[in-house]
Amino acid sequence: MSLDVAAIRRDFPIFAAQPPPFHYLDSAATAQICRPAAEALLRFETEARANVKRGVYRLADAATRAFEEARARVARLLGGVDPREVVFTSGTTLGLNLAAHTLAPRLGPGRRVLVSVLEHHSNLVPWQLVCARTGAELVPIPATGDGRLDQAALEARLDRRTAVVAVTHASNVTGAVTDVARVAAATRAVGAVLVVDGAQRIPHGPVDVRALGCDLYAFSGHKMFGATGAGVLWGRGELLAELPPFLGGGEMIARVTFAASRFADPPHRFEAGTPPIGPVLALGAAAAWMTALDWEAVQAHERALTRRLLDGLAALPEVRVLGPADPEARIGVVAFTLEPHHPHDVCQLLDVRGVCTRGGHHCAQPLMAHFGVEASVRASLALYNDETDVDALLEGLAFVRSQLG
Amino acid sequence: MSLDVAAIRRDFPIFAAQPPPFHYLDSAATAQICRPAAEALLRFETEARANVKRGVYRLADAATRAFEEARARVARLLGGVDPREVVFTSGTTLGLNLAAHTLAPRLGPGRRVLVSVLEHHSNLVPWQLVCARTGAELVPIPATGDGRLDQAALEARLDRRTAVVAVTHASNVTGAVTDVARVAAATRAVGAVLVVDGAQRIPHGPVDVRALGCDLYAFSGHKMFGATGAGVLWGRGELLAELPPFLGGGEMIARVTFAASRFADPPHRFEAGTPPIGPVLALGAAAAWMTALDWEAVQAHERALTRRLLDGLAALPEVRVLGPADPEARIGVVAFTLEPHHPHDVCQLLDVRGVCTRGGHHCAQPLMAHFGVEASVRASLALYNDETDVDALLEGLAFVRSQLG
Amino acid sequence: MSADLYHEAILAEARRSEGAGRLDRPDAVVERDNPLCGDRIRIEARIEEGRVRVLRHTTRGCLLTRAAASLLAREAPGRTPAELGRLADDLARWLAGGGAPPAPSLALFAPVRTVASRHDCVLLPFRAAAGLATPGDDGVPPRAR
Amino acid sequence: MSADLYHEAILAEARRSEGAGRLDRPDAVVERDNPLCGDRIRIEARIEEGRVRVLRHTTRGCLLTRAAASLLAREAPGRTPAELGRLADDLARWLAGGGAPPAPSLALFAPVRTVASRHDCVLLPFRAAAGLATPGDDGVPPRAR
Ligand SMILES: Cc1ncc(COP(=O)(O)O)c(C=O)c1O
Ligand SMILES: Cc1ncc(COP(=O)(O)O)c(C=O)c1O
Repeated sequence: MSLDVAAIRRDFPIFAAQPPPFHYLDSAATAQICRPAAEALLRFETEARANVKRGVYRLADAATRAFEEARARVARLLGGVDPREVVFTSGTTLGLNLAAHTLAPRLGPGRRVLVSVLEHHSNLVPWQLVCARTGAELVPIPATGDGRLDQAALEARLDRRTAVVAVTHASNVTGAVTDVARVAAATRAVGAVLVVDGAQRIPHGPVDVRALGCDLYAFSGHKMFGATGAGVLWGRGELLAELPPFLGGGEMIARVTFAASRFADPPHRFEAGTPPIGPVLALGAAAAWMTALDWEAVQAHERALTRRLLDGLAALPEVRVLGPADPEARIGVVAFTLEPHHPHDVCQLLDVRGVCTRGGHHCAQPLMAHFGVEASVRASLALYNDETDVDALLEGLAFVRSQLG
Repeated sequence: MSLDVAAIRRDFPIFAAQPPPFHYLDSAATAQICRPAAEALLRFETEARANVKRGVYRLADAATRAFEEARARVARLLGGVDPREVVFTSGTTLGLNLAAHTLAPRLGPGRRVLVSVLEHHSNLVPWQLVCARTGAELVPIPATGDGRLDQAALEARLDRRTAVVAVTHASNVTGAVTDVARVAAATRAVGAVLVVDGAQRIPHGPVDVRALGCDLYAFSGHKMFGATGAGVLWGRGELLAELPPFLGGGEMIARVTFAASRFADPPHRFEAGTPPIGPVLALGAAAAWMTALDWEAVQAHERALTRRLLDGLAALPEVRVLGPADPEARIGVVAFTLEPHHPHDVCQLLDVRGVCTRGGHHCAQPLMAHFGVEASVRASLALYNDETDVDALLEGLAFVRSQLG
Repeated sequence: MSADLYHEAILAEARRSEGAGRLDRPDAVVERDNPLCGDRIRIEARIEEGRVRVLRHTTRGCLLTRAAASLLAREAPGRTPAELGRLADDLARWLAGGGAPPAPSLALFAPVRTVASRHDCVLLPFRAAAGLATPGDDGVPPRAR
Repeated sequence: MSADLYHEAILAEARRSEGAGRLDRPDAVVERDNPLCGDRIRIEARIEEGRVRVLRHTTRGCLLTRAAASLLAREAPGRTPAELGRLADDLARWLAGGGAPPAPSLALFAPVRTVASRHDCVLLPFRAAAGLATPGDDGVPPRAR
């Protein structure tokens, strides 16, 4: 069954709001919000707002119930896990920092953290900071020439000194999808904890985190058709139960005195302060919306678009694609350079044609260094894109060359 | 000039949405959102969404400009400070944790952190955690019998060992407003850093942070008529420049390699990852809306309501108010007990009358212990409340007694 | 509506406060808080052949918690702590909307089902009793203290 | 619209790349990044009596940064690093919407004013030049590294 893209697009208010031409190819930076998420957000903020977890009056009680229902919806998107394993955060970055800080007690001199060179800065800098603080060693896992995780190199580096392995499920530059199950098996064999950055993978379909075998899995609502301001850190219950708190504040305690505080059970232990309630409800609505889709059709559609894009770029001799050539091994996040032009100049001129792309290092400077470039242009596809978007980009590149010579 | 409360109420969509009777007296937990904030949020999320700080296409450029305009608006609300001193966070709790973590290098054995017993857990637990980690000593600053900061006791405890003083600008239980300028002078005299929790004070009018003389000032958007999910940590520029980063990730770096990372200047150094863009724009819109109000009239209105509430409660022999009796010394956050009833039972029955109040320890267990109670009922006023709200509460208490005997 | 919560049977059960007090040399003791409000229950039990024989409680709490503690004191004798744990789980499930009340006496909490934020008030005594299996346990993992 | 950014004068200035290269024994050197894209400029200067005499730059950047570096090389001689800092501030202010271009040659950046995200591209060379006062400074406070 093929995907009814027009129907999907009707679920996204932006396409009615933005005058054509509007070719949004920057979903890896932030995806657009789907209508159910926008409605949940607006309804809560303007018509039904109350703080959660504390109030007993009807409005507060309803807010708490809606908040916990959002947790249950996310749990379903993640393969039907226990909702108590779903920790709400303000985004992937906070989730990964939470992971690094709460795993810090397991680090120290002689211990190692393995981080792939594919990582977004959000899954590298927190480990750098925590290694600097604890004296643990930060070990890079190299990438292959076409920008995938080098599995063999990872396995060669894994030994009993390894406390943590941190990898991305899908690269925000090369689009490469990591075989997390294989990484998980190797990680488990040495008794280390596997932290996965799911920010780019989750917008492309539900993820069964238990089947993957990882320990912690982070992602952002705004990249999966929810609102800005909320994200998720999923954690294996057995691990979460052992982790100390990260942020201190309201809602994460069992009892506080000046002498000592006792902390609540997960997930509340990790949810200090008033959560981003509206954005969490939007995330829950987006998760439910996603869960109801026919993902075989969506993925076939995205794969076809990715192939069209890769084929079109391959026909341009000035273009160098950073990432795997095979659309089966990747998501539709496609970074490339257009010699001899600077990515910012390319993006700026693409915008003249209504084509929204991103230029820069994409918060992945080590990976840029791996490819020997400082920056690149990135076009990233989501389920609401269609052929006209891809073709507008390809025609746009011809326009750029006509302008810049 | 007296305040046109009906006009204010029209600026809050909730009052049209909720069927009467609806007496919202829980603004200290979360205030309602004003229309400009809701509109800024919705417009961004549904019609103009793009990530900030990175994109060059028009939509992204407009998002970045709106984001920085929100920063400028907050800077104006804070007495016209330099916008680069405004750090966006996900809320007060994150802001105070940021303060604790980035000041941690100044702590250690022999160093002291003075924290008042009035503090919300958000301004206590982070200091507990960081003291436990660094070996610094956590020293309580006691409260007076009527729940104000004991200034003399604070001054007696201040000496050269003191690295940090953390106090609330207004208590979320007693409503007492702290004389921060006096605390600041004493703190400065010993070379310590003054961290102020402004969460409860800021909804009651603009704050000139430079005039207060504090070093760091935290608050939440959702308590000042913005959306859930965003907050502010203001910091003196000279101090921010010296502080190390807290969260690692995108947007807070100057350059990243595996060997080492260099960090961006403030405020970006402290804003890792995609910020809660929609909630930040709502916060900015709320700040602008607040800045335009006649605060003399608003404060006179709030004071009159507070007096009416305190007088009404004083007439009930079963009621014990926790906090100063003088409406000039406090904001309209009024916690009380109704003997012999449990606060949750009281709140639940008040809800039957459409009166929304909060029962519990209000995330201030040390202060509850100071008063010798476990929990209390709290009614908290904002500028959109009027006499009918106060009277409904007072009548509601009679109803509670009729039900529970 | 939420006035229904305070119907006569609940008020009466809270007032009755069956099992209030302490034991002389209890076989097991457990204390547990409701983090929402600082409410606290202390449960002491005499246990024979793995089964609760007598249960006493000291309860600081709202009417719902006090009624629940009173009912717990009546329901506990003859059950093992593990069975009380299952009773707590069944009670939680029923309050959240599923199935039938796990014991006839607990049916009086039916109006609480619509008020999610009060479920913990009802559950506190039962969850605490489940902890009798591991004396001293207050439900917080040691490393997280 | 944003095609205006790439009008002939900017393209020509970027191509001209006045002052590209290095100096033999510079009196001051500064390097600075654009964190957005990893662009980098290295500036070397001969300074006499506090004033820049010759300025050379090695610029890896977009057309706007390269045009700005070229203009900097033309504007710098005769100014002190502090004056260049003020020039950078004035340029930033003008780009953000206030006043007149701080030097006639810089007027060619007028179309950039509507594209806030590119202001840093134009400012990078000027901000870097301001750092000539404190050789080695790359604008990041030492404690924060
Ligand atoms: C005085 C005070 N400080 C801090 C907080 C925490 O704010 P938030 O929950 O928005 O992080 C609150 C609100 O709950 C408060 O009242
Ligand atoms: C792979 C990856 N990880 C982490 C992040 C950070 O997500 P956020 O900025 O929402 O915290 C991003 C997005 O920028 C990403 O692409």
